[in-house]
Parts: sequence; C-alpha cells; structure tokens
Amino acid sequence: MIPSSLVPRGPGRSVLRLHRAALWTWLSLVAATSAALLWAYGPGHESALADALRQCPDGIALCDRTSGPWIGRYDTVSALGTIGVAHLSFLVAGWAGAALVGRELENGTAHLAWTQSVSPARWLAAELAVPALFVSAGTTVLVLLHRLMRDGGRDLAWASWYEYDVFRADGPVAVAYALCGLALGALAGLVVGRALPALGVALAAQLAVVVLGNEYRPKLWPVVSVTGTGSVDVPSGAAHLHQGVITAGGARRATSVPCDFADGPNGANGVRCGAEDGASGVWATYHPESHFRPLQLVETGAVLAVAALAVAAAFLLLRRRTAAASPPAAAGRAPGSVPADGSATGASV
Amino acid sequence: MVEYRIDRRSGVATYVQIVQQTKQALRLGVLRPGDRLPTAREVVEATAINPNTVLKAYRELEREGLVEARRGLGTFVRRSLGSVPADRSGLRARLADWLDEAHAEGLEREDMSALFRAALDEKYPEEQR
Amino acid sequence: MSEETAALKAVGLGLRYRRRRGHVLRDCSFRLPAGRVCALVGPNGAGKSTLLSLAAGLIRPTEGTVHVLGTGPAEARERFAYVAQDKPLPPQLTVAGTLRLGADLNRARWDAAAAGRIAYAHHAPDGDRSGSLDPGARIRSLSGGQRTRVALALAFGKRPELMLLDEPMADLDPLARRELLGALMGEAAEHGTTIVLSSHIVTELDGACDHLLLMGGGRVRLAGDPEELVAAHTLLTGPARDLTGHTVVESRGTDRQLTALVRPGGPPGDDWRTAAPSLEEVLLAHLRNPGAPDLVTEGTVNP
Amino acid sequence: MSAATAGDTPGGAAGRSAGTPRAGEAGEAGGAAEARTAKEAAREGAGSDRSPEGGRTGGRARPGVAVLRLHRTALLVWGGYVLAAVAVLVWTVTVTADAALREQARCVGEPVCGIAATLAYGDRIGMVATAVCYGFLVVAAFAGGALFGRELENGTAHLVWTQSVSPARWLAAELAVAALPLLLGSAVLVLSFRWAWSAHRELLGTDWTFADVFVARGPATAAYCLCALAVGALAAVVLRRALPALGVSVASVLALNLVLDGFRPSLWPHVTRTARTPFEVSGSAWQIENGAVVGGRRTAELGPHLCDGTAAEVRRCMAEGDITGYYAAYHPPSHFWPLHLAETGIVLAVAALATGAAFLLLRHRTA
Repeated sequence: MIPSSLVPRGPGRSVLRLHRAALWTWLSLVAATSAALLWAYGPGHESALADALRQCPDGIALCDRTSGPWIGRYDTVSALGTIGVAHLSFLVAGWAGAALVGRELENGTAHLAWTQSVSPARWLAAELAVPALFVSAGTTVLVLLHRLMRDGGRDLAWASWYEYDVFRADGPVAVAYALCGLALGALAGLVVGRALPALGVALAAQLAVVVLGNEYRPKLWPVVSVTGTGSVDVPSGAAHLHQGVITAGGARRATSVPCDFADGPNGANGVRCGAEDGASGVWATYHPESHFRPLQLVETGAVLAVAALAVAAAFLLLRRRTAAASPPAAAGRAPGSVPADGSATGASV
Repeated sequence: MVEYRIDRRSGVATYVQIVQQTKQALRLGVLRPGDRLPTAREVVEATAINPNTVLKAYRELEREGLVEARRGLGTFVRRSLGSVPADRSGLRARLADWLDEAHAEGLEREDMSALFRAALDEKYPEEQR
Repeated sequence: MSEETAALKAVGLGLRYRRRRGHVLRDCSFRLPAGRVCALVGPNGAGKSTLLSLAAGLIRPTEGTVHVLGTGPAEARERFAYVAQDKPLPPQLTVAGTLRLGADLNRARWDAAAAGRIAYAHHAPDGDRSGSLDPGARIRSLSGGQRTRVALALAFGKRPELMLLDEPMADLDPLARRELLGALMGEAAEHGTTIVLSSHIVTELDGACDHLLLMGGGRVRLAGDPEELVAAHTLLTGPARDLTGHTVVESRGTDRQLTALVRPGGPPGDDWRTAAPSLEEVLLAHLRNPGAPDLVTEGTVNP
Repeated sequence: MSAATAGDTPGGAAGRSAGTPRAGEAGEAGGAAEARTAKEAAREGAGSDRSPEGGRTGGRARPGVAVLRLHRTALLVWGGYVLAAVAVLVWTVTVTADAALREQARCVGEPVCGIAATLAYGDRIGMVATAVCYGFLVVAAFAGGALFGRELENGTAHLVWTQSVSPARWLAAELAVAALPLLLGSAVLVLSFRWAWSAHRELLGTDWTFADVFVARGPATAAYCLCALAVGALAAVVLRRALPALGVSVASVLALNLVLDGFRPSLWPHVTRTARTPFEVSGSAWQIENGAVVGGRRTAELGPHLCDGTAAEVRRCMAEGDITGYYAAYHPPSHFWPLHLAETGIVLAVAALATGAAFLLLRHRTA
C-alpha cells in the first residue's frame, strides 16, 4: 500500500531490526493460514466433495445430508481460516499497541531513537510505515486465498457472504481493518505509554470499530426494497434485512420475523403474510449479493478514514508532547518529587 | 565534639589523619580530659571511611595513653596534650609580635610559614612515623 | 576475629550460558571474611553482576559452589540483602507501599525505622526537605536516583548480615553517594555488616573498603586487603634489564628505559629506581595485561 | 542518615549530637552479625543512634499480602467483572424476561408478531455464557503477561526472591493468591449462570451442548481459569518476558480448549439406540451420529430417510440395500455431568502439570 521509497531508510531498517521476532511471527502466521486456506481450496475440498458425492450420487444441491470425516475436516479448516483472516486486525492492534509503541515508550527505546538524529515524527512514521507494508501485503495475500477457497468451495460452503466474519475476510475491508488496527494500536501505545495497558486499550478500540462496522454495514449502501400483496420474493443468497406489513393507510410496519416462510419456486424464499388487520401488503428490504462489492468499498473507505484519524491524532499527540522538550515519561511525574534547583539533590541516600 | 576531615588526596594514611587531628584538638584545647570522642558510627557516617580505620586510630590513641575506651559508654579523653592555653604564658602574644615584625620586614604569609617550619625542623626534627 | 566463617566464599565457581557462548564466569575461588567492606571492581562485562546474582541465589552456577554466610544462598536468603543494578521495583506501588512490601516479605527481620531513614530522611544543611521522598509518590514517577534510594531502603530495612549491592552509586549525585557510603559504613560500624559493593570506578570507594576483588574476563584477578595488594607491588624504573626473579605484571619502555610493575621476588638491583604504586595503578596494570598472574593474598584463599 | 560531610556543615555536629546514643544500648544491637573489631568497638563505647521505634516485626514473611499489594488493580477488575456479569444476568432474568414473556403472551395466535425482547433475552444470556466460558483467555493473558511475565522481565521477581521469600514460595503465593479469587469468582459466575440459564428455558434457543454454555454450567469454568493461571506461570518462567509469555499462554489455553471442544463427545461413552424403523432422538439429546445399519454394519454415510414410500416400498428398499435397521449415537442430557467432570479433570491435570513444570524449572534455574 505504501511504496517503499516513502519509508525512511535508516529508521525503517531499525524498526525491522527491533521487531524481527514479530516479523517472523507474522510471516509464519501468514504462511500457516495460507497453507490452511490452500488445503481447503485444493485437497480438502476434493476429499470433502468425494464424501458428499458418495452420499448424494444425484448431486449435492438437492442433498439434505452431507456429513463425513472429510466434510467435517473441511468445515473446520475453512471456518477456522475465515475466523483467522477476519480477526487478524485484532492481533495487529494488540501488537502495535503493546510491542510496537507501548513497550518502546515504556523501556525508553523510543527515546533512544529520538536521540539518534531521528525526529519523533520520523520515528513514528517509520514505526507505522514498515509494519503497514507487511500487514497490507500479508493480509492481501490471505484475502486473495480466502476468496479462492470460497469460490472453489461454493458447492460445500454454508456460510453466506454477508456473515460478519466472511464479509470481513473476503475483500479489501480485511486490509483496511488490519491497517486500522495498526493505527489504533499505535495511538493507544502513545496515549498509554505502557505495554500491557496499551494492549488492552488497543484491543478494546479495535473491538469497538469492528462491532460498529458489523452494526452499520447494511446502511453503507442503498438497500433494495420490495413490496407485494401476499408475499415478496427475496432472491436466494441475499442478505435479508427487514420485513413487515403495509397497513391500509400505506404505512410500513416492521415485524421482527417474517410471518411465514415458504419455499417458493426457484428456491427463492417467499415471504407471505396473511391478511392482518387490514394490511394491504407486505414489504421487505435486502442486499442482493451484487451489493458485496460496493459495500466492501464503502466500508473500506470508512475504516481507512478511522485509521487516518488515528494516525493524525498520534502525530499531533507526539508533536504536542515532544515540543515541550520533555519526554512523555516526565508528564506523569509527581510534582515536588523532583527538586527545582540543584542545591537540594533529589537522589540522596 | 571533634569533627574529622579526611583528605583522600593528601597521601597521608586515613587513620594517621584521625590521630593527628585528635592530637591537634587536644593541643588546642578543643578536646579536654573527660570529653567523649565521636563513636565509630558517627565518624564513618560523616566521612564515609571504613570503620576499621577509625578503630585503628582510636587504638593508636589509646596505646599512647591519650584516650580510654569505657565499655558500653564510649571512648573518652584521658589527658590533654602538653600545651597550656597559649596566652597564659604569653607565648601566643609573643608569636603575634614576631609575625608583625616579619610583616614589617616584607615577608609574605608563605615565607613566614616556611621560616617557622625550617626553624622547627632544625630544632625538633620530625619524629619517625 | 572470626576468620572461620566467611561471609562469601566461592570454590571453582563458574557459569556459562549454553555451550556455544562460553563462560561468563570461570573458576572463581575466593573467600571474603565476615565484617569486611569489599569493593568488587572491574571493567564492564567482567562478571561482577553475574557473581552477585549467583551469590544472591538468583541463578544457579553451572560449575562450583558459592557459600553465603556459611551456607547456601537459598538457606541464607533471610540474612542477606541484594540490590540489583537496575534497581527493579514494582512500578505501580507508592514509596510507602514498597516499604510495606518489604515488611511483608521480611517479617522476621524488618526494621521499619532503618528503612524509613534511608527513604525519607534527607538532611540538607538548612533543614530543606525538598529532596526527600514523598511516601505517596508512585515508583513509576521517581527519578533513577530516587528509585535507588527506595531500593536501598528495602535493603537496610532487612537489617542484613551481608549486603550485596550491584552498582549502588551509579544513579546518585556526589552528595548522595557520600551519604550512601556514610550510611553503609555506619551499618558496618554498628552491626558488623559485611558489605560488597560493585563498581567500575575504584576511586569512589577509596578509604571505605578494606577488601578488594578485581574481576576481569570472568575471573578473579586480585583479592585481598587493598593495602596488602598495593604493598605486594613495586614500580621499577631503570635501564632495560633482566627482570627474572620478579613476577612481572606489566613492563613498558624503550631500549634504554624500562618501567615495570612487579611483585618483587627479592630486593631489586641498585640500577632500579623503586616507587610505591597507587591502588589504581595496580588495578589498571592487571586489567591491561590479562596474562599477568592472579594474586589472592593470604587469609582470603580457601582453606 | 547522617548529614553531608562533616567539614561542609557547621551544623552537622549539633545535628548529630542531638541523637546522642543511650549508653548500653549498643551491645544488644547487631543481630547475628559476626563478632569483629568494629562490633567490639561498638560495644565498648560507640553506642547507637538506633531509634527506639525501630523495633522489628516478628514472624514469617507474608508473601500473600505482598502479592495482594502488588496486584490490587487486577483483583478489583476481576471483582468488577464478576459483579457486572451477575448484574447482567439478574437484569436479564427479571426485567428482560418479563418483557419477553409478555411479548410471547401477546404473540399467541398472532401471525405477525415482533419478538425483539425474546431475541434480546437469548442474546444476553448467550453473551454472558461466552464471557463466562472464555474468561480464561483473559486470565491467561493476565497470568502470562502482568502477573508473572512482567515481574520476571522487569526484575521485580528478583527483588522479591532476595527478600526473605524463596522463588518457589513466591510462585506458590502468587498462584494461591490468584487462584483463590478465581475460584470464588468462578463459583459465583457458574452458580448465577446456572440459575439464569434454567430460569426461562422456553425463551432460550441455546442448548446444553453449545460450547460456551457447556463450560459455563459447571466447575470446568474454574478449571479452565486455574489452568490458564498455571500455563501463564509456566510460559512466563520459560520465556521471562511479558508480551511473548502473554501470547504463548493465551494461544496454549485456546488450543487446549479447541482440542477438548473437538473431543468433547468422546470424553464419556455415548448411548447408541438402534431400531428397525427410522426414529428421531429427543431434541434435548446431543446427537453425535446417526445412520443406517447395512448388513450388520453401522454406516453414518446413509441417512435414516433412505427409503420412503409405502410400507411395502420401504421393505423392498431396505431389502435391496441390505438395510436391517437404523441407529443413532447420542448423549442424553443426563450425560452432562460425567462429560463435564471428565473435561474438568483433564483441564485440572494440565493445570497441575503446568504448575509442576513451572516449579521444577524455577528450582532448576535458581539456587
């Protein structure tokens, strides 16, 4: 995402050197998840399909029963793969808060860097840019492999595109959330200045962003609204949002559940409601599967905006702290414990 | 109470400095018979020297019969060192006269001191240490 | 005098971290009689901190044994105090809370007044108490020197028979160093406490210590009374000559003139001008010449 | 402590003489120090300015109190969490349940009916189940990170070990002081969750076989917490750094939980029922496997609805396929306790192993 020419060379390299263990952990995590996704795409899917076909020689689409050892394994691995990719951003946030910024501030490595002719702003830029490169690259690889797995396993995959984890693992929002985790983690680290508390704060902030994203996702793109007299047709694979009845006056009244499910023709769910105190019809709203792409792009933009705000806040905070020419640690010092003049020495035994 | 001042760069052994300063205090009447010397703890807390050094100095003073250790009470001065307070015999006043004379002759402070020490060494050569 | 019980005794003590990295400490044997004030000196990386950690029982030696107050470090735990080089303290506690922690952990020996004197009593000449510690201040907010003071207060409050202090002076200003040394000497004077202080600056301990351990390259190079150690050496200056008969620590010079620090094996010849070296000269000469033989003066070797 | 150097301060001597020692006091001072010259002198005359209030406290060290002092915040957080969970449960079971029941009553016979309160009831109970069950992950993070990892990393542990408390005793104190509130809190959580979960079963969609509900309804909750504590201690003793120990301990207990989750049905012998005709096991049972008996062999790959139609058609179909009957393997609800206790036992065994390993390693490292 960020061209390497923008990474300050000196501080960038020292960031890599300082966090070599994290780099290897990240690479092995990406490798392991990739291996799981690839297995689910290739041999796992093949064996599971064979299991299913043995039970349903006529075709899987009409088969009500798919179980078997390989199907079980395939389900587990693909579900874990989805969960893993969808929650990578938490790992990034926790690491950024605790190890990247929090610990460096706590043990003074950051101050060391600031005194090595690297300005605090440049230090933070390097701290963010270098991990951002690796986080973006790794997440992108995983998202692509995840898409591959889901596309190849459509005949077996049960999870729908709009489910929370699937949605966050299957497109560019995954990268956006990971970068947002990085930014929020760095901000938390700067604000708290200590590794373990920063870890908690970063995780909580990232959790808030993810929960808000899940909550407001349907509102990010105009929904499709349908009405009918007795029933409405919601296409198969759509994310069904709301439904209700239209009163005689023409007002829409929402109901929490469709009053009646029936298998309509062509596999579509017909929502049919009986006439009820003068209802003139029923309505429903949904996102068809074609909305996946616009929803992904809008959410990516929104999450990246949050990340940008966090980064800006981090830089502002850093500038305000270091402009006072005193390290952040001094801010918490108790008044009076440090002598104002040289005559009374604070450290005497 | 006497206070010791240890000069680490003087080249004089620390315990000798304590012995000398005690004797000087005895000579000047700062310490008189019956006075208590500071405890080893008091001395080392103030001067940050090894306690054994203080004890060695006190043993030396005790060996010379100048002080005595009373069990549980402290180390006390037994006798003063020879000299009587200078003015009773007029010694000090005569020395002051001599200094005025030397000053009139144009002698600097260092010259007077060197002159005095040379005369002293000639008459009473420094005792062996 | 109790020469039987050594406050600290090492026999063939060694430590190495895994095989490939070699020894941090190698074949250390010495004994420190009880009641001494011992300076543990040597350059950075000489093994001073390792030796103190071994004595404190924080790590287990890979070779040899270390005896503390006549027993193992674990058994002697209640009777010695140890202050680590980086003065670790729980950052979330207050100064008073830290001292209460010490009381809880040393119930058998805790002397609250002794600890409080170190932590709070700061005697500025005019009664100014601005430099004294606020009991309610969090450890996290203290300066390095103030933390050192709290760490030392814990050590004093324990009323130990042996104090193992790793670089206790490093964070202190000159006045505080002097006060610390004074307090330590007072402790030694009153209770006969054995004190081991490590430092890489020997001059700051001059006059205070009556025992010296010089470490270099993970070995004990010199051990004994500093005066005896100095007395065992002579500085020889003269025309380049044969130095057989003397143990040469260091020799430098041109064809015509030679300066050598030796342990004389007999009276030097008339051509030599002799001088007494300073303690610092003796120490530096040994550090510059790792091949020079070690010297452990009598009374401090293992029986 | 004394003033600055004697020479520097004219007032110094006066300041010191104010603390003139009382005669005779010196002799008793000194504890068990070796007799030596300085000591002799101290007895002879010097005296001591040891203040009278400097009396020693007696008795054994109290590492437990010290642990409490060091980790008070964590204790408060844990207490707050337990109280909050209980509060949520009480609110849900009283207020939310009332609304849901009223809603249900309204909905009887209604074709269109909102069930928001019923859904909220289920959601909230499920949320607490998740929190109670997976609380051990936070415990692992705390134990590996803040409790043991940070102490070993920043040297606080070393500070304690050189007081009058041995490393083993310190570890034991930390484990015990942490384990006690964990046990108490877990007990409160489990008891209140059991009460809340069974209060209005008709409103709940959650089954006893759900992973989090299964753990949250019994002592396995406490066992997982203790195991997380022990694994955190072991990870910290091995790694001696806070953040890596935190990561490793969380990952380890999560892995243990996932493995046990996978093997959970196998921890106790299940019940197998066979019949000549297709059947359904009770809805409250935990069905593990079902299928047809083909030629005397149980085959899960063949479903119980292979042969449909009239009785004659079914007979023919079964004869053709050599199907002699149908079977189902399942755990009835009465198997909850044996299954749960077996899992608890395994988790506790892991906890004991981790604790033992931590003690052994610590003993091996330190003198």
